Amino acid sequence: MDALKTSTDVFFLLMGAVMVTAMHAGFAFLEVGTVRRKNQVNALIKIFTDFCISTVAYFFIGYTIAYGIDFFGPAPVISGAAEKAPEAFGKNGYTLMKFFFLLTFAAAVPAIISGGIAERAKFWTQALASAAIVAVLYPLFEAATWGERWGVQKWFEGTFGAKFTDFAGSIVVHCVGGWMALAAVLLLGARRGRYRKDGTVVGIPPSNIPFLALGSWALSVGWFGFNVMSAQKVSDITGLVAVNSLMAMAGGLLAATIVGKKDPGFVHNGPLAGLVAICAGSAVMHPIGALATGAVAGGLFVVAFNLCQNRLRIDDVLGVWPLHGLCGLWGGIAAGIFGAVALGGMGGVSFWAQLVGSLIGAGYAFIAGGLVYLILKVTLGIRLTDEEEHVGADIAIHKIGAYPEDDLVRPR
Amino acid sequence: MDALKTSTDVFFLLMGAVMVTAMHAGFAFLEVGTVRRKNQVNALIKIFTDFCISTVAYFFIGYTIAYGIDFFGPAPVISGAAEKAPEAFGKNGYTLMKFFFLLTFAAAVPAIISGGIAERAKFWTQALASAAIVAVLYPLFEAATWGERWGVQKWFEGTFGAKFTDFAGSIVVHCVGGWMALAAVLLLGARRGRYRKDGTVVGIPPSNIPFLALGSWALSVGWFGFNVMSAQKVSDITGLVAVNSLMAMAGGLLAATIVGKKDPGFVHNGPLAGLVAICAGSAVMHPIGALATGAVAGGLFVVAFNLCQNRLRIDDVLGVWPLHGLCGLWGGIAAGIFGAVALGGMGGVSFWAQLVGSLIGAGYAFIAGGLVYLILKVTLGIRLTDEEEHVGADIAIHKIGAYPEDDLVRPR
Amino acid sequence: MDALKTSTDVFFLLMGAVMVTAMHAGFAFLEVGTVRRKNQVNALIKIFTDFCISTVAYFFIGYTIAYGIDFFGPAPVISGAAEKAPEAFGKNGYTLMKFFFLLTFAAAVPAIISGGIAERAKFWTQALASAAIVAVLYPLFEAATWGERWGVQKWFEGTFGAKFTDFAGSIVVHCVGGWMALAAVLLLGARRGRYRKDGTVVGIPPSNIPFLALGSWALSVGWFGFNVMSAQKVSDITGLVAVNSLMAMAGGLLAATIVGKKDPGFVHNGPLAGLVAICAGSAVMHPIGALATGAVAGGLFVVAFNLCQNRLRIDDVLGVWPLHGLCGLWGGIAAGIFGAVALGGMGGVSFWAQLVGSLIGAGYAFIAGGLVYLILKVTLGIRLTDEEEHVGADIAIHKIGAYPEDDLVRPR
Amino acid sequence: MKLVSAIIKPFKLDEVREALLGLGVTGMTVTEVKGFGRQKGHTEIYRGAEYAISFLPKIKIEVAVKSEMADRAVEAIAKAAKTGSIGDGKVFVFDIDQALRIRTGETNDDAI
Amino acid sequence: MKLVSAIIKPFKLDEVREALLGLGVTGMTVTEVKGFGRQKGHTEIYRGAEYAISFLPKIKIEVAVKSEMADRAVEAIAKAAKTGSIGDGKVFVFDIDQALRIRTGETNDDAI
Amino acid sequence: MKLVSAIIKPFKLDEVREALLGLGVTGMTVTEVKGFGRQKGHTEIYRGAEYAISFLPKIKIEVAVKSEMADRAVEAIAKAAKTGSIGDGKVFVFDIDQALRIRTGETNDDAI
Ligand SMILES: Nc1ncnc2c1ncn2[C@@H]1O[C@H](COP(=O)(O)OP(=O)(O)O)[C@@H](O)[C@H]1O
Ligand SMILES: Nc1ncnc2c1ncn2[C@@H]1O[C@H](COP(=O)(O)OP(=O)(O)O)[C@@H](O)[C@H]1O
Ligand SMILES: Nc1ncnc2c1ncn2[C@@H]1O[C@H](COP(=O)(O)OP(=O)(O)O)[C@@H](O)[C@H]1O
Repeated sequence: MDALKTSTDVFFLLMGAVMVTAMHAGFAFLEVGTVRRKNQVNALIKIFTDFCISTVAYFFIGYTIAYGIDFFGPAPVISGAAEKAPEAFGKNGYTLMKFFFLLTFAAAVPAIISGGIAERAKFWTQALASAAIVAVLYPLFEAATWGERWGVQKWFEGTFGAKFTDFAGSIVVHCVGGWMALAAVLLLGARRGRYRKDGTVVGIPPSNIPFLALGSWALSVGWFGFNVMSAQKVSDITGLVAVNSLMAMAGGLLAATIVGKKDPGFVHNGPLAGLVAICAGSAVMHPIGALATGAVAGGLFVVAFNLCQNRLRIDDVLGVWPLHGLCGLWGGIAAGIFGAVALGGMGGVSFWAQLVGSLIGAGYAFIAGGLVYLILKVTLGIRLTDEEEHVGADIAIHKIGAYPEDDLVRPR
Repeated sequence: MDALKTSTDVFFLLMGAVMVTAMHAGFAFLEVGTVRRKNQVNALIKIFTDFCISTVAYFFIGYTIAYGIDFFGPAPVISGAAEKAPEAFGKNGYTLMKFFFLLTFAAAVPAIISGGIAERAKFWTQALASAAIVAVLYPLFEAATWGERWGVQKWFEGTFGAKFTDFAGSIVVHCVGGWMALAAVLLLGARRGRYRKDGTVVGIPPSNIPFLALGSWALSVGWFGFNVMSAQKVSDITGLVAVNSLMAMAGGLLAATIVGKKDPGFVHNGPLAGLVAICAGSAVMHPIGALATGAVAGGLFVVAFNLCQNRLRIDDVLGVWPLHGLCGLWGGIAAGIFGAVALGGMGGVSFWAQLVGSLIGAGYAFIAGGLVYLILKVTLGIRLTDEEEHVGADIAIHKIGAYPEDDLVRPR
Repeated sequence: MDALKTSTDVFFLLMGAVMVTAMHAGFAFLEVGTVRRKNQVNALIKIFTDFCISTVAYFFIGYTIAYGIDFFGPAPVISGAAEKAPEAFGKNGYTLMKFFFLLTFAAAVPAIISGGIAERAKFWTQALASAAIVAVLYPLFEAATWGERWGVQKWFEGTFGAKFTDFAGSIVVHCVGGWMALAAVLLLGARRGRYRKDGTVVGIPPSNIPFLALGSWALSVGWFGFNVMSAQKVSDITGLVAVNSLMAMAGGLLAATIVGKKDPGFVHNGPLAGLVAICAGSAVMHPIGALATGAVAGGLFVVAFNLCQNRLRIDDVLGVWPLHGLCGLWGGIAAGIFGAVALGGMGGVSFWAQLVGSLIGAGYAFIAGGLVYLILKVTLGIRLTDEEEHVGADIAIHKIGAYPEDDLVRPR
Repeated sequence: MKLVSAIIKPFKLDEVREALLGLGVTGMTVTEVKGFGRQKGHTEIYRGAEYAISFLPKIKIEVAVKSEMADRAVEAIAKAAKTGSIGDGKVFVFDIDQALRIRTGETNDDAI
Repeated sequence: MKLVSAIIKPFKLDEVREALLGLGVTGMTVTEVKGFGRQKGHTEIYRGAEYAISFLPKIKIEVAVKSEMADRAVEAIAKAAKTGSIGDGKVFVFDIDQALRIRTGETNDDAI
Repeated sequence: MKLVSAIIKPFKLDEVREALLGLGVTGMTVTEVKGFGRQKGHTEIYRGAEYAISFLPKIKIEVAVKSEMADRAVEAIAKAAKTGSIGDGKVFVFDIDQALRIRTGETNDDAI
């Protein structure tokens, strides 16, 4: 019975890990579709490479920071197969599986940043930044919240009467990723020709809406693994998380479609906005609260993206700061609103804990991300040369474009 | 033990829901690849938006009609977490999860219709039709069959000695979707320039076979969730359903490849034809019966599509009436044939019950669908203007094409 | 309890089968992206058709050869639903489900070969070869290894002190597929214009890197089903297999990226190289051993591909011999190295058993594949005519190109 | 010999081709071009940024004819390509100095 | 009438168009072409095989003008298209024999 | 100066380019075009509907040369482009009125 439970837990987490890994393909295609043709190859390679670098960084350093356990013992021990394997590793390699599951979250942070800095960032410095973030900066925040290390959650409980709740990472993953991306984007500067001398924006058209849509679908579908499997044990699974995710996704899409006037860029980011926002509170809200949370996020994304692009003149290519940074922030706070029993929620959350925790997350990420990219900027440089940016990251970095046969026959 | 069972059930249904949600991406890409370039964006947005509208419609109205239960109580109650939550909600949010699973079926109906009416239907009226169908018309039929409401199944049992069997929806979902689509297509009329004055057909070429194939793969793979998870409880799972689906898929593809002379449009619809047809009887047939059922469906699709396009002059863009309407009808009947013990099946099905139930499904859908689209036609209008149709739904409705960078450099 | 166990096993294998089926979409898109535009449709149809032909061949013949059991009894018996169904079929259709799972492996062999012989092989002869391989030649080797038939594994145990270990098929599937492909490619000859008279290679550019990347992602994600579900029972699941697969994937990508100088073709085959190599030893290595195994495979692929293309002048279009044949071989051997307790592994493997078993696999496949394609070559012919190859397999075989709308407007 | 070069609306291509074939012309060469003129382009919008599509898709048909046939060719094209609305396009006629059919080596009037 | 035909660098298109509009020209036709000349192409590499991209993307602008305007048009184009580096392109001028506006039937100078 | 304009089969492009370079030509401009002529297109079929592909892909090469070189250029192209089967294409020669190299301002014979 216990054996079946554990092995079902491993199976459960595996499916979660697989689904979130598939989301990374979604990140890749969302970016491929949004950037210009001359930067598509680089978008693809960047996402996949950063995922693999994150794997190594989180295995050797990050996970140990977050949860105080390492995998340097022999295989029979770390997989729990040996008779006297410490309990912390679980049976059936449960803890290894958990590492994999949580890695897919950690690796989302560079994937988020990638979308903001697209079309002009250097390849290897970005890889280095990814390594630093996933090895150290992300796990520090993860340790304090999900890892319950260093008494931070105790402090929340003592001060606000409830821990800071972030069930599936509106703050830990998305808000952190989004605000790190903001710092990186500001340090990098806008793409060449993005703004006229008078400050007005020049539209840089996306290359491929179907690829963008493919990315959006892969992210949306995989997200159910992101959220539901955050229970981490099958005994803690609940259909509530699944339906709340669904409702927030629907709310996000519908609001973005209406506010964004059926623009395909807004429509396909709408469900993502809703899903970013529901992560934190998906286990505590009522589905109608989730619908509202998602709808607010969908509308917020459209408004904030326009503001960011046209007023603030921040050249965040995919709009990852509005999407992950702001909708994530909203999600952290929304858990404190719609989680309340009065609004049909499960209770056990504190509005103030949520507000404070969320703001700390955003602030920490902005500073930590700023530091990493600042150091890299003044040392190795984070930006392609003008010439490289002009010919495109594909030819400049990878020596080949996205459609080589076409390029040979009809170079553009 | 019971706890593990319930939580595994939720996990099981979750995976089903996720797979069927992924099928909707398949519907989108099947349509993107089949329509002309100028209608690709609209295809993508229509499918995703209608899925989200269906979510809301089925949550607030449809599910309640079909199963007599609503989700307006507080979260702890509807998720079964509260001590005295009514049993009907199950533990671990089982009923919520079931709602999600069944929503993905309900939302398939507008997705099916979408493929028939492509390239000329208005956006918001179609959204309205989706809402009406998923909120009311589809659930009415679902209630009578799967919901076992109003004594309909009792009548079947009394009259034919067996209930009307539709394990995974050959009739409830596909046949209903296909015949509603037929009504919509007839009311809408053919695309501009589709038929010459002498009635001969003008080929309107598909834009992108790889996208079409991607859609076909997403649908085929996800279909195993559609069929196997229709058991709804893991204890009722059977490898028989999985293998029958596989065999029907293979039969469908092989027959369509041969009858359709390796035409990529036929080849990639072949597995779908087989899978549509096997839904109803997948739990009662022998795998060889499933192979035969699929093969007949694959051949039927090719023949019926040609007939429909060239003789009947029905401009059903993706061929959803032959695919879902006719192959679904065949599937409902085939369950009564190959389900028989004499043919190696599990028995417990009645040929007459299947025939009558299937025909009722087709008839009901044609009338119900006809009503919805007729009312919309005479009130709001269901068709784009000629000018809009000429420039394409993308620019007309979404103000942007599918490849904006390309359009800027080389408008077509 | 037992009932829950069995049904969870069926669920577990179902998810594996679904994931590996999705890998076949990956094979298709990897090939679509690599070949020229004029051969894309054929790539898609070939993979899907061969999968379906494999289904039929393995159901009626192959599985029976490998495991000595057939499915010709009535449905209640073969699904284990009948009271007195033989135990061999299991409850809940477990054995049927296992058939499906293992079919997806068997069908990978033609899919692997397909990538090598692309752009010039005849359609129906290749379909015939697929049938012969999946019905007979692959199952023979499978029977001797996984099926433990005919005392082969006993001989290994007696001779080397350990069975030949191939947990998820580095040898049984990949090495066998890769070496069969080599034989086929040699018998087929290079594509027209691939080599100049002086023997230097002429670059034939890939058509579409995003599709290639999509294929690579689908394969990588699905591979976790390939490896983890090879446990076949949920009680034998272990997170170790999942994490080893992950680490090998990361190692493979990173090595290929560095050795291959960020070339997108190498980068996207890198994770596949790592995953091919880890199949055999994923249940016995330490994650760091897996990282090393993957990294060696990633580097090996790049070096061997260049050698094969530029020196050996073997026109293996996708590089399936280096990828599956050589990295698979390395994986079989690596299990004997990194599986050792001394290197942190689980033990229970013999280096010599692995070396001998792996070489036998490669040799058997090369001879068996050679025979099939030789017979087909002298009888029906395996190669398109020059004219057909020139216009492309799409028009020649399928009478339509991959982008018909485009072709009509702007034929190339 | 003359080269008659016409810029027309793309959807008129088939009609113009038929008209030319009707005159006994046996060959022509077609190019996709973009036109700028009195007919105005349109604006596309993506995520709050505007793109002006100022060039419109047009088709250029070039047909080499014997000098005496030039006028009839111009007329036939103009008739077939006309819709009467802005953007119908232009026809230009140029002198051809020499012509050669590659396959046979025939020259000038025999070449076309 | 003259046809001024210029091969230019693609990113100069907007400037050249503005320059022509400045002269009072009301229409032009643009074609994507590939150029081969002193400016060299580049090499792409894929999986160890090299691809020489010897033809570079260029834009051909064709504008029909009254004869007296040809020189000014050539000058305006040359000024706007010039970067001073290799590959800036060429301007050729041809005689037009006849011209016709399809929509109105106007001919020659009135047609352009 | 003369403009030699040739319509050829696409796969002959490299050979024609080599032939022209062999004559000392240093530049040329290439356009993808579609040709209609004696060589017939083919029919594609999709789901029971037929599509006649009547226009075939061709390549247009334009090269400006000094007048005295025109004949040799025509000859070189014709030789390199010939396969002897239908559809090999045509070569036309036009008079160039003026030429200008944008980069340097050189004109006429110096410009090409
Ligand atoms: N002066 C010109 N030189 C070359 N092409 C021209 C010129 N004027 C117009 N065109 C071409 O003719 C097309 C139609 O011209 P436009 O002014 O829009 O309408 P219309 O021909 O009805 O007056 C343009 O899109 C352009 O391709
Ligand atoms: N003789 C020629 N005939 C036709 N086009 C030419 C000729 N020479 C050059 N071109 C065109 O002009 C473009 C620029 O020429 P190039 O020699 O590279 O630089 P530049 O114009 O600065 O001398 C070429 O890419 C080609 O399109
Ligand atoms: N009268 C013409 N004017 C312009 N282009 C022509 C003409 N005749 C033929 N062409 C071009 O030459 C190509 C080859 O002509 P075709 O009649 O097929 O063969 P051939 O050149 O061998 O006689 C055509 O595809 C077309 O592009």
